[in-house]
Amino acid sequence: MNNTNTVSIAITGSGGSGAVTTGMILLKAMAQAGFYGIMSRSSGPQIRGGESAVLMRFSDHEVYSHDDSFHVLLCLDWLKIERFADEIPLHGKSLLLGDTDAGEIPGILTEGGAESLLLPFKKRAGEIEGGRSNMIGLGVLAMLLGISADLMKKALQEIFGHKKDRLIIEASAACIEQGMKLHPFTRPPLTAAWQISHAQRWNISGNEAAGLGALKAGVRFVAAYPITPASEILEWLSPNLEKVGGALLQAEDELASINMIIGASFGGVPALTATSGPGLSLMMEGLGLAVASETPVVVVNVMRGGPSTGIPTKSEQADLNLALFGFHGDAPHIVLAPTHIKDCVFTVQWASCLAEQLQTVTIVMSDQFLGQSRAVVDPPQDFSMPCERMTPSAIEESYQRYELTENGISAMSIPGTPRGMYTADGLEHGPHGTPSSMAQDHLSQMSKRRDKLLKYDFGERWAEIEGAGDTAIVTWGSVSSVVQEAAQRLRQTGITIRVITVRLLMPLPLQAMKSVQKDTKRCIVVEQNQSGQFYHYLKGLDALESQSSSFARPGPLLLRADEIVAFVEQQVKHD
Amino acid sequence: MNNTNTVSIAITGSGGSGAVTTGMILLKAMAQAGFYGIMSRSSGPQIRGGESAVLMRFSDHEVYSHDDSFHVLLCLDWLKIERFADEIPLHGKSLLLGDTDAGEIPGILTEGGAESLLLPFKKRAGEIEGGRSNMIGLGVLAMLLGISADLMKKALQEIFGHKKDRLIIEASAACIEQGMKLHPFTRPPLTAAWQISHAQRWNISGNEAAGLGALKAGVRFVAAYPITPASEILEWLSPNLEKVGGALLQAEDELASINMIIGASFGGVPALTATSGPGLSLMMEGLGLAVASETPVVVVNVMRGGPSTGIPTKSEQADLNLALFGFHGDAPHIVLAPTHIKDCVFTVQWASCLAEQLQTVTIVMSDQFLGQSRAVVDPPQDFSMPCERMTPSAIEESYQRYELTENGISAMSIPGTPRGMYTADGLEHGPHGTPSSMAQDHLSQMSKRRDKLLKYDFGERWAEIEGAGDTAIVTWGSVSSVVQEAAQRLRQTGITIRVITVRLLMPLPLQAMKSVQKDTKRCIVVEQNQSGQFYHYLKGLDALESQSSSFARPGPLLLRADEIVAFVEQQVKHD
Amino acid sequence: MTEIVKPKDYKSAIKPIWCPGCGDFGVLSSITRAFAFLKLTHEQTAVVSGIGCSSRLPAYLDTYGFHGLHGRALPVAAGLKAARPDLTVIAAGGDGDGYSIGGNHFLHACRRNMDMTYIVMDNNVYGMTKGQPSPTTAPDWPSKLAPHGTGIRPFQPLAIALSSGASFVARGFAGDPANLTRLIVEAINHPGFSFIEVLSPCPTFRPEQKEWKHAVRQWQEDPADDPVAAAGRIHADDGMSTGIVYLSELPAWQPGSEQSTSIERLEQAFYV
Amino acid sequence: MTEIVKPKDYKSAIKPIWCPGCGDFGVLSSITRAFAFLKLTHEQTAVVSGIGCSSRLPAYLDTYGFHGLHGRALPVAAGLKAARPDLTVIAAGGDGDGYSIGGNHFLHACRRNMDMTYIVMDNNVYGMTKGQPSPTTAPDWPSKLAPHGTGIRPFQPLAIALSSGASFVARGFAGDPANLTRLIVEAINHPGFSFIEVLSPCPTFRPEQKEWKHAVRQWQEDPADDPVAAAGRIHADDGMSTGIVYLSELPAWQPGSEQSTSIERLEQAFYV
Ligand SMILES: Cc1ncc(C[n+]2csc(CCOP(=O)(O)OP(=O)(O)O)c2C)c(N)n1
Ligand SMILES: Cc1ncc(C[n+]2csc(CCOP(=O)(O)OP(=O)(O)O)c2C)c(N)n1
Ligand code: SF4
Ligand code: SF4
Ligand SMILES: [Mg+2]
Ligand SMILES: [Mg+2]
Repeated sequence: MNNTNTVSIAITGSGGSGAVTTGMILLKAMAQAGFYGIMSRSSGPQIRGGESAVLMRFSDHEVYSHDDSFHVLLCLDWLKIERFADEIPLHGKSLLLGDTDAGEIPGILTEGGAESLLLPFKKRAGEIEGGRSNMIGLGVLAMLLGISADLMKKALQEIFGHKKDRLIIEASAACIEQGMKLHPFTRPPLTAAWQISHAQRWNISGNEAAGLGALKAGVRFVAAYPITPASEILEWLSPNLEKVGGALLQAEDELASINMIIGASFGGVPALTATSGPGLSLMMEGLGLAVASETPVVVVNVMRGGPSTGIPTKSEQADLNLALFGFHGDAPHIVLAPTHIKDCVFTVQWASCLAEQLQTVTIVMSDQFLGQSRAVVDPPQDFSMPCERMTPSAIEESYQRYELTENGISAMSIPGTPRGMYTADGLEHGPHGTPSSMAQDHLSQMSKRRDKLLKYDFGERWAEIEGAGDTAIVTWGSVSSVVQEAAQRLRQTGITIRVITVRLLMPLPLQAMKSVQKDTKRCIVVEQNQSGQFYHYLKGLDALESQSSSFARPGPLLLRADEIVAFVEQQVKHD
Repeated sequence: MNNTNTVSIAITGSGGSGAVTTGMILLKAMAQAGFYGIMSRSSGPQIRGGESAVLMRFSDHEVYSHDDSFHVLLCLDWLKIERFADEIPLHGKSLLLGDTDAGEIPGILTEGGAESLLLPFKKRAGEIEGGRSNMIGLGVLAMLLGISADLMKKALQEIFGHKKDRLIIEASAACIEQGMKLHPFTRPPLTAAWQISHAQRWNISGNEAAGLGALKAGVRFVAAYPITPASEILEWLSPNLEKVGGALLQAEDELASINMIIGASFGGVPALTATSGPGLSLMMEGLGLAVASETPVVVVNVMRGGPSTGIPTKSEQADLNLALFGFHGDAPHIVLAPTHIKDCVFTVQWASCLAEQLQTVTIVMSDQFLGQSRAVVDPPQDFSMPCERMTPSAIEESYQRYELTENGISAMSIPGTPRGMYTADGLEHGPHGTPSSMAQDHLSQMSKRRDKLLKYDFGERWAEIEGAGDTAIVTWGSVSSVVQEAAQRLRQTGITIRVITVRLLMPLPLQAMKSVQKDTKRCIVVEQNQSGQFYHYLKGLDALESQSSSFARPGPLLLRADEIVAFVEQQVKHD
Repeated sequence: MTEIVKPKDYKSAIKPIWCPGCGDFGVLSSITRAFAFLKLTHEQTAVVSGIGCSSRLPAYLDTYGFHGLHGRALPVAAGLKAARPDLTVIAAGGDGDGYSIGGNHFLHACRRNMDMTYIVMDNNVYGMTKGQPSPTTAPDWPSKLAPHGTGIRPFQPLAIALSSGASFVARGFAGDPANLTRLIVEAINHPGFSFIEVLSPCPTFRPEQKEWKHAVRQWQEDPADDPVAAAGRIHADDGMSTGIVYLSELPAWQPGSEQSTSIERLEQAFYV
Repeated sequence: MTEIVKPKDYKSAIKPIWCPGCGDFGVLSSITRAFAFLKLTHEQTAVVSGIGCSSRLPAYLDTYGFHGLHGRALPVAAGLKAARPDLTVIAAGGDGDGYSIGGNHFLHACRRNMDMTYIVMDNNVYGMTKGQPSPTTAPDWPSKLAPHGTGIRPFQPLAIALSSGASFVARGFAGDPANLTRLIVEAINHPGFSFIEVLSPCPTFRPEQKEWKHAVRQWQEDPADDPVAAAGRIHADDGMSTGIVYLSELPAWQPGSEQSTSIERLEQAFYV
């Protein structure tokens, strides 16, 4: 993660002010200008018509995290702006853009010394038929960023293309032009020194990426129950599954959805569901059944603020304990976490392939930030990986579904296979699947289910290792991009850092984990939750070699690089 | 735990042979003779009519665990005896009693060199009208144990008392007398050297004890869904709650039962549910709501073999991970484990009082062995403890249900209280209960919910500490009695041992835990599950001071003292 | 004492998050009117809900409230009523909450017939999660999750309440607060489980529901007390008739008992 | 090819754990007879169940089987059928499994009308957990958990199936395998969701059910195709009439589609 050449821009406005549309057009235009970027959204509790904010960061390379503060904040009005003040920190060099006619600038915005500039958005918009303030503001941003009016218009057209009303597009284009004229600066655009990419790029959210990863792995059945912030996975999958011959079924609840995918997978079709914390809680009994009956299934859990109903629209990494440990009985299974938005493609694909190969449960830990943010990125690499479920070749007299084998994996007969009939069971069973409460069967089947995971070679992609140094930062999931950014800054101050981003959280490859920490003296585990769930998990496994500490704090605010930098500096000083 | 002066007796028989009744009469007679004992049951998969076994241990002091092997095994027939061979180990000095007419003794029983003695049970029984083999066998056992015919008859009458048919009682008494005559030994009875207690004693199962503990704490509402092996808690509570003005409601499922007790507790009535693994899994979402809304509730989880439906009739301690970590989001709560059958009274009482005082969730980790075994014991001590929920005194203008207070506990207004109206919420909220997604509210309410537990003084009963020495054995729940027995044997071999039986598993009093390990060099964590759940939890908390190791193995067989002795000896040798 | 009780006395200070024009505003005001009409004591009233736009309701009332889990309003309400029979207990929520994830509790609450009222604000959609089909959604309504519609016949709330044993079954319309208020009053007065399905438009995701106001009408007949007659009436209806369709005088069920002994007495049973 | 297919061909080698005299034996043998009559291909047939005595059934059949979780037979069956429309899918279980914990799935399975058969072995009790009341237990039946009876009216399986939209609703009796076999054959042949409530006595916990054999009779009328008529018939009945009470020709619902494009083509949409 290279944190030079980036610019952070936020846009806020009350209900109906069009902040989100403004951001979408800008993202598109920046992408077409040859840049990269991410865009996240934040809004108040209202379903529609409430205030909202768009947080964007642009660069000339892929960027997956937000900066500590914003260079530019465009406020379409000042209403409820306090709500976003925490999320959009400004500094002494920030530029605050507001409307001349919107009243006094709230003190909270200028406390940090941001330069403010009031421009007549509303007035200019009023001069154009169908004109709107946000488009005037967009014009100003276009100038600040150095985007041509043509590119802006093209983006506008693509975003509004589905709207029948040509007038809107024309009026908006006129507003943007007016806005560009309003721009008072003579300094060069913020992107002046950036390199322009001519490669074709994607604009994708983590939730869409997760859906794509599922299709790539061969998932052809999805049952799910809507829940924020996972629903977009389902909404992307529903029409697309259909086009590749699969199906999505909206279940009556999460108890149904998890059991439906178990049924489909038993039928031989790779199957997945997506949910968030409350839904995952409801699925745990079903997931235990999948583990015990050795039926492959995948759950993509898009975390939100917890506990309980919590904060559905904000990000947090606090469902890890549940995913790792939320089973009654010992239930060996797999937990993965994507490392950034685009990585959702790979990680979900891998999740499904692992589930199929190991005939078990894989839980993928995405979160609201990864899932609902969009990124403009280079197209993801196409990974091919072993993905086939082991099925019996020629079945002899007595087929043993749960046969004890060397690697713990036994051939799974798919309905339709002659002589392969068996009954899958969540009761403890013998090798044929017949229920058994005998010690020998329990011990051998328990060991089988554990050992098939322990004996499997998960390969190199269990973690991403970056850099070398005295200090190891161990992290996972969504926050890893900002950790990398912090590491880069720390390196500039002379602190040597290795960043270990763990993708395969369970079963943790303990040997490998130890060996990547070999030359480090100190280990800091960074995550976004209250209790340091990953930290304590790693401690419990004896996976942290050196002196270790935990940097954990809950949402709803995203972790910022400067918090991590400060913590690490303090730890290093303490030595 | 004193392991001298104990005798272990098992009785097995196929469906209808009356093994269980035989055991019940014997337990009663031994109790009335002034002894103590426990009795556990084991049976095949059939609901009725299948083979079953009764495992008993008698002593002249309280005894809560089974021995490594049995002194006497009375087989009413040999049918399906293989099923129980693992559970009823015999040794060279064991006595195997069988029926002369039952055919050949299965080799599996005599492998260990047990002395076998075939007697004409069936034949003698046939000579008495309405006579039955098991009662002949019981007579033999009475002689072996030195119980008088009168005491046997008294026990018989009390057990059969509800049966209308006087004939059965008379025939049985005649059989017992015949059996006593059959007994061929001249050696003194096994209890010859035992001290007789004249104190009044109780005959209670762990499940009954749990129910009693609930009533003592003031629990007056129970909603539950039947499940093995927790149902007896409900079956004991249903009629008894009624007598103290409470109620039990059989819910449609566990999702309903947990939410029902939340509703009742919101209404101001201390409430509890009981379940086992699959049910606990289904309750986790509801428990998260109770944590977030700060509504006191108690769940008694009677563990069985897992994962999934697992082995419903056998004991295992493998739901610990779920109880500790099975929440989405960070959800501070309390987890307790009773240390033996009688302790279920105290621990469940404490659980409910803690839930009330701290306005949170308490999960009590019992198991099939604790719950379904019966013990003859001295009556439990009567503990009084603070049990009151904090309610507002005089409510001023603006009542804040979730007020931020010094100790994290805020007064909970009970419906009916004027001016105390508020809406409890599982969404994150501000001090009034109004939903909020703001960072400040999330952070302060999260801290409140954590700190109220951390700041509370749980007192001395967080653990039972026994002995002192170089080696600490840390254990919890059901297996702690057998650990104590192992420790006693180890001490006899010169290994000094401290046994730390943790009752308050979460939040673990870390300081206290460290201080009780201060003078030990080595720490061994003993539990009955596959993955060493408690061990890893303690490691994760840095709660094990010295060099530590894990002795963990799954059910369905109970842990035996000799396994633990062997493990500890090996560890000690390794130093 | 002739204190004047006004609907607005039952409103809390919290401003609803609902979209402009949401039917739930009408339900809220009908509830406050009914409370005022019945002169309910604030602290003796509790409103319990699940999760959804509609389930936000309790916080907007100046009574006790519980905003619980998605689908679990009824069990919380049942536990509360079982423990506190002295309270007036009302459960409320949406069609997703009550008929999809909460369907089982709905069945069993009807059957149990505890003395409480259940108000479902049905907008044939999942509002809170932004527009997925609910059990009452027509099979041909296109949405992101079901681009060609679900193809599944809608859930029939009244018919199911009836066959599950509810003793008071009614339909109301959020846009007709006068009649809805009356229904709520009768439901609360009904000694047993009373169920009101309220057509409550979601202008945001189902703008076509703005037409409901032209389609609704009142059932002309008196409530049936014969379930088969009521079933016939429900079956013949297009889903737009409002009023009480079924009413039966069934004793309400309530667990609980008077204390008759002490714990010490119970302990006697354990002595050997 | 005139291979003779016998019921016992469909029995697996596993011996049932059921008590002597359990009604479930009769259901098992009726199922094997029906399979033989229909000449079902073993490997094209799957039987899915929950947890309970009755739910042990799949293992006793020589077909594919899934013995899942308490209450969740129907979703497993629905997922299987959705993914594998070529299979004959049957769900089976008990009254506790299907009407208590599984009630929500029952509602939605009826409504969804997928082409599968659901057989509930109703003994008005929780057999497996040793004798607690189930939703169909009479209100005055005393048990340990409810010493004076539950006091709650029994769940009406046929009425609820009907109001939930099942297209084939029947009642059978385990003690009358000939007729039960016929019902199962018709249910499997029915293109849509077919539901058979089977009175299946539990001699262990409900010995009085041995009398059922004297009480059951056949419905004399042909199956109704009008739900209101069927509701009337069910309501008028004492719960002991057997046969198909409702039958309607409704297209079965099945998700899924033909592949029309490649993943590479779908990816095009992500290009800026
Ligand atoms: C267990 C669980 N699953 C899913 C959700 C997400 N969720 C919140 S509200 C809702 C549906 C709301 O629909 P409805 O009950 O009809 O209420 P409306 O918003 O339409 O008033 C869903 C699916 C959740 N909160 N919890
Ligand atoms: C989640 C869950 N809750 C409870 C149980 C315990 N349980 C097993 S079978 C059963 C009831 C069985 O009754 P029914 O479905 O009528 O079947 P029957 O045994 O009478 O045939 C219950 C409550 C369980 N296995 N899982
Ligand atoms: S989304 Fe629909 S149901 Fe929700 S508040 Fe808006 S209008 Fe009402
Ligand atoms: S307990 Fe009842 S239902 Fe279960 S096997 Fe025995 S007779 Fe059948
Ligand atoms: Mg709705
Ligand atoms: Mg039953």
